[in-house]
Amino acid sequence: MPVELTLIHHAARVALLILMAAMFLALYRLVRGPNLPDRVIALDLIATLALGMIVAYAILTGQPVFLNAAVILALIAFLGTVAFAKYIERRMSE
Amino acid sequence: MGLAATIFSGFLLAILAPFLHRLLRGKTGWVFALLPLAIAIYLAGFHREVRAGEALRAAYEWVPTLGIRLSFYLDGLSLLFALLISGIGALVLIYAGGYLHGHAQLGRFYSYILMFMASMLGVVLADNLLALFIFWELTSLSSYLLIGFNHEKEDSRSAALQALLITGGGGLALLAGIILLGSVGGSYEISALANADGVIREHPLYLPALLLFLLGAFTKSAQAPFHFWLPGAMAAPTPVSAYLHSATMVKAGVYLLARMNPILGGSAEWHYLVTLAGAATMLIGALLALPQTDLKRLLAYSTVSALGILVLLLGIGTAEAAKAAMVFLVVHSLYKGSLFMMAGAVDHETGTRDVQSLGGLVKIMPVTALAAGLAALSMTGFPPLLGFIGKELIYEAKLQAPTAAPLILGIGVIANIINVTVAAIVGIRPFVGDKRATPRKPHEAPLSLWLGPLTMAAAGLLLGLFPGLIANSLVSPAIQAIRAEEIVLKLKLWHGLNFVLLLSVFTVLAGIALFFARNFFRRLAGRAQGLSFLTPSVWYQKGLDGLMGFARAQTRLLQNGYLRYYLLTIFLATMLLVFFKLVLPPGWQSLEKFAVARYYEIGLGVAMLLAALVALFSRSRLTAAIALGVIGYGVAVIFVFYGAPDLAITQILIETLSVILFVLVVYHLPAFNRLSGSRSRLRDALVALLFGGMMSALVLKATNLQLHPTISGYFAENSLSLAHGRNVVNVILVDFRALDTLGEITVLAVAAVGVFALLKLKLK
Amino acid sequence: MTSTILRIASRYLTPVFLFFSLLILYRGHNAPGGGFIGGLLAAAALILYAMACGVDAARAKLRIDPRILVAAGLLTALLSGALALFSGNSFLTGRWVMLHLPFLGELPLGTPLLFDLGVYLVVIGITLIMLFALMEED
Amino acid sequence: MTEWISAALLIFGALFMFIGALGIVRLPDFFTRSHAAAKATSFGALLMLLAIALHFADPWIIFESLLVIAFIYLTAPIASHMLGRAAYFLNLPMWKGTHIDELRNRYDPEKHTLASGGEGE
Repeated sequence: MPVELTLIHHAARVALLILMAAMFLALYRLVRGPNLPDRVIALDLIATLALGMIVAYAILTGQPVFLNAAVILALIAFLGTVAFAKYIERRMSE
Repeated sequence: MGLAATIFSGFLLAILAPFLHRLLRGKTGWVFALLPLAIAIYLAGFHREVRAGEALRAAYEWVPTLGIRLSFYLDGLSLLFALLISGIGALVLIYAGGYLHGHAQLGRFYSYILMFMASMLGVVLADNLLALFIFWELTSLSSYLLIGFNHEKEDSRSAALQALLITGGGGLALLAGIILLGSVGGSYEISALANADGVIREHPLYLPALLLFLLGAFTKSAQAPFHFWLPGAMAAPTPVSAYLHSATMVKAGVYLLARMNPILGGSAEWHYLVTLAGAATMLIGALLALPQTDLKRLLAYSTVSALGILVLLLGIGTAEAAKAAMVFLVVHSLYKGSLFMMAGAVDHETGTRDVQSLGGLVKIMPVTALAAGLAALSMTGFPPLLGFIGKELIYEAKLQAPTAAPLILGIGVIANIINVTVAAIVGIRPFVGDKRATPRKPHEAPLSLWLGPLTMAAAGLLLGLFPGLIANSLVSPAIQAIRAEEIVLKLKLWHGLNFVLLLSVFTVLAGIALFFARNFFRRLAGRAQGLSFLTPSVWYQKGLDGLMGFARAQTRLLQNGYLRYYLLTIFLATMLLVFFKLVLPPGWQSLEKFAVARYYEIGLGVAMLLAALVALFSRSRLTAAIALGVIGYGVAVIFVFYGAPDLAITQILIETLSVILFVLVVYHLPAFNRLSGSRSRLRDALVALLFGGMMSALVLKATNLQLHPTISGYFAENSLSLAHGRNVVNVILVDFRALDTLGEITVLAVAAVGVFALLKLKLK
Repeated sequence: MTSTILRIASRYLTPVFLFFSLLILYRGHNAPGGGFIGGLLAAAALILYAMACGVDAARAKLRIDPRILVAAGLLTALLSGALALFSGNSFLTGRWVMLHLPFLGELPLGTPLLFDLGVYLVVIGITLIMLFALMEED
Repeated sequence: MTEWISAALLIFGALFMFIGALGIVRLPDFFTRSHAAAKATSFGALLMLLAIALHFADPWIIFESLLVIAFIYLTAPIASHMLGRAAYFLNLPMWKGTHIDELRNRYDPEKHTLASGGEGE
């Protein structure tokens, strides 16, 4: 953690706080979600929130290396959703 | 160098045998026989040095730290055995070519027989006890393969298993004995141990080491009560019986006793144990042989009896006994080998081995009859055959046995009388008298089938007439190796008129008389079947069935097909061990390291906890999969929070792929319904909680316990300089600890093959 | 009945994924990445393609059977270790060579990279073995 | 000066993501939620990535964050399209207020085909 906390670092901490709150909202949908697609949406959202957290943390610690993780997350996260969609579709065609 | 070459050339040819056989077709036997012949001639060339006493040595380091060296040592004893092995080996290879002519797997047979010959040579030439042990086990293995050669037949398989279990078990005892002896004597080299014998015999560990060695030798040489595997081994093709189970392999135990005589021998325990075992086996072998009607079983039991005689002589331990043992060794190998081959030839021609339905073959198979006759006469100890000299020496040795001479002599005479009868039944009866109907119309055996028996029988005659030939070039150096003292040996046919000669004549006459009364004994044996529960083979069978029963019960208990019980056992066992370790002394340092938990870590932690609860209580498996996905991404972010981008990326990828995997698997699983009752779910919950608690405690303890200095410092500094890489994680993976990664990817590959097999398993 | 959008998208996305995975594989020595991660990414790319255009199309596009990939990967890893033997030091020591390309400047190539390539192929192979086997249950 | 902008971008990015999350909680049916989740959070991510690009101002970092933005805007639509399709096939209950349903009679449940011409070869 860098010693002098300038404005951007405070902004990053606030951003992390907001993302935490958003995480709990998504979890609410995960628990309540009446049917499967709702929960898949929650998963997709949490993935993007995770990306946000990584970016905020990268700024907070001044370590751009975490961006690589963000790149992969952006690339890969949608595969889960597509897999669920394919599953529902195959289930339907039976 | 040459010694090692003799052994490994055998192994090499064994590997090439199946391919060469396809090229050489009919003449394989003859061509392969050239190798053992060459070995015999090569080794025979050393008889002058061996006679002069300096042994030929060669040694190669193998596992220096454990003291295992491939060291070889040629002296009188090993020369005698090596010549027997290679000489008879050559004849057996030719014989096998004829006997198994046109057999589909003849190539495989040759490779097993050659493998056996090479390992047997290894046993007799090895100087390092551990090297000897390795070759010893190889002989048991090749005997297993050979006995079970026609593996379609159930009795061949069970006989092979029986032989392997007993000789293998003995081998284990031998290994233990070797290690004990090695620790006592300070080295595994036989030559080194030989001059440390004084200290060994007084050492408290001497008795256990001796017992273990004897166990190894007795199981291999079919001494009572381990004798029953030898008649069983007759299920093997006849060339095997002729080679392994009469002339060479079963003599490995005798060789071991002879070789260890200067080291372990000479003490009272050795004398009583070995003499007792030898005498008992001699008697039992003979008595069991009498009622037999199958040619090969008759010979098998008489081999047991002959081995008993050899062990008895080594037990007596006098110079006279050693001389008798060595001469009888040669005598027995010659006549028993040729009788076995004759039995094979007769079986090959007439289609039966039952003595009662064979007769009058002399006119049809004159050459085989000649060989059989000579061998049988040598077996009965009839002059001028070498067998006569052998018998004379045996009787003299027994006469002068230090303890219980009359008893030993008495048993010896009975055994020899039965020996004579068996010789008559096997060697003479099938060829004389009126011709009997046999399944196949017999005609003279082909050259390859009568060459072996005739050569060996002729050798018996030749050596009988001119014993000097082998007296001081082979027999006396062998005796020197056993007695470790100078001996001048005079072998001559005629020992003059004395009590021993009278005894021999009496034995032969009684044997012939018993021959005519053999049916009476067969009926007697028939009635004695009731006592069969006493015989060791029944005990062996009971033991085996008991073992199998226990194995089935234990498997049913632990491998009952329910995955959750497997997991349960694994978890409980791990917990038990780890809890035990956690409680132990190093104790718990302070936990201050975890005071500063930043708020977003706590937030993430709570969120993941919630997701875990969702996974736990969700009705549908897919919801659980999604919840696990959330936890996975949470872990990835935690990795980022703790500054590990590599780990985070790996976690993200693995998480997504496992979610996809989950979805695909769930697609194939039947609809989700509660299978387990509440009670078992409660049990599972309890186990899960305990296991989770244990893991957390383990991690906590591991992080603040410093058993060894950390190595990460070393990797960090040298990552760039040594391995040209700044990403320490990857550098460790592919350079510093590449071997571990190599292991890991191999494990992954094997796992994937397993998964593929399971998935492709179409449940029919 | 696969969705057209997914099929078109995967036709463009898969090459991007594969290129990216090779990039990660190569730069793994100095920056986050490496054989394992590259392999997983490449496998994900092919799974995307399989989901979009069917498993058989994906197998055709891959042209090599995943099991051969695993074997090839293991062999490459072993070979990279053996190279060190030829030059006299022990198994698996890193041997480096500096490649001077005309305009790209130096390109350091080392046996650890070859080892990483082995890991890369093995990881792709095993992931695809499992997932393709699951996907083609028709 | 640029520090202010990147801080603001960061905060707004987080806020948009928050709105996205709020959307999927409060909106009545699946289809409205999916549009909220996809669009709001992607835009939030875009803002945050611009913030990091601005903050580090290093060419490689900028390139990388633009790359991430591109990937997000490439993959998010596909994901929600596929999910929307699947949800429609499940004929999830729609909010009573919806009155435009262009797919109403084009989807044939028995043969599981979509006659909207979107089938391709």
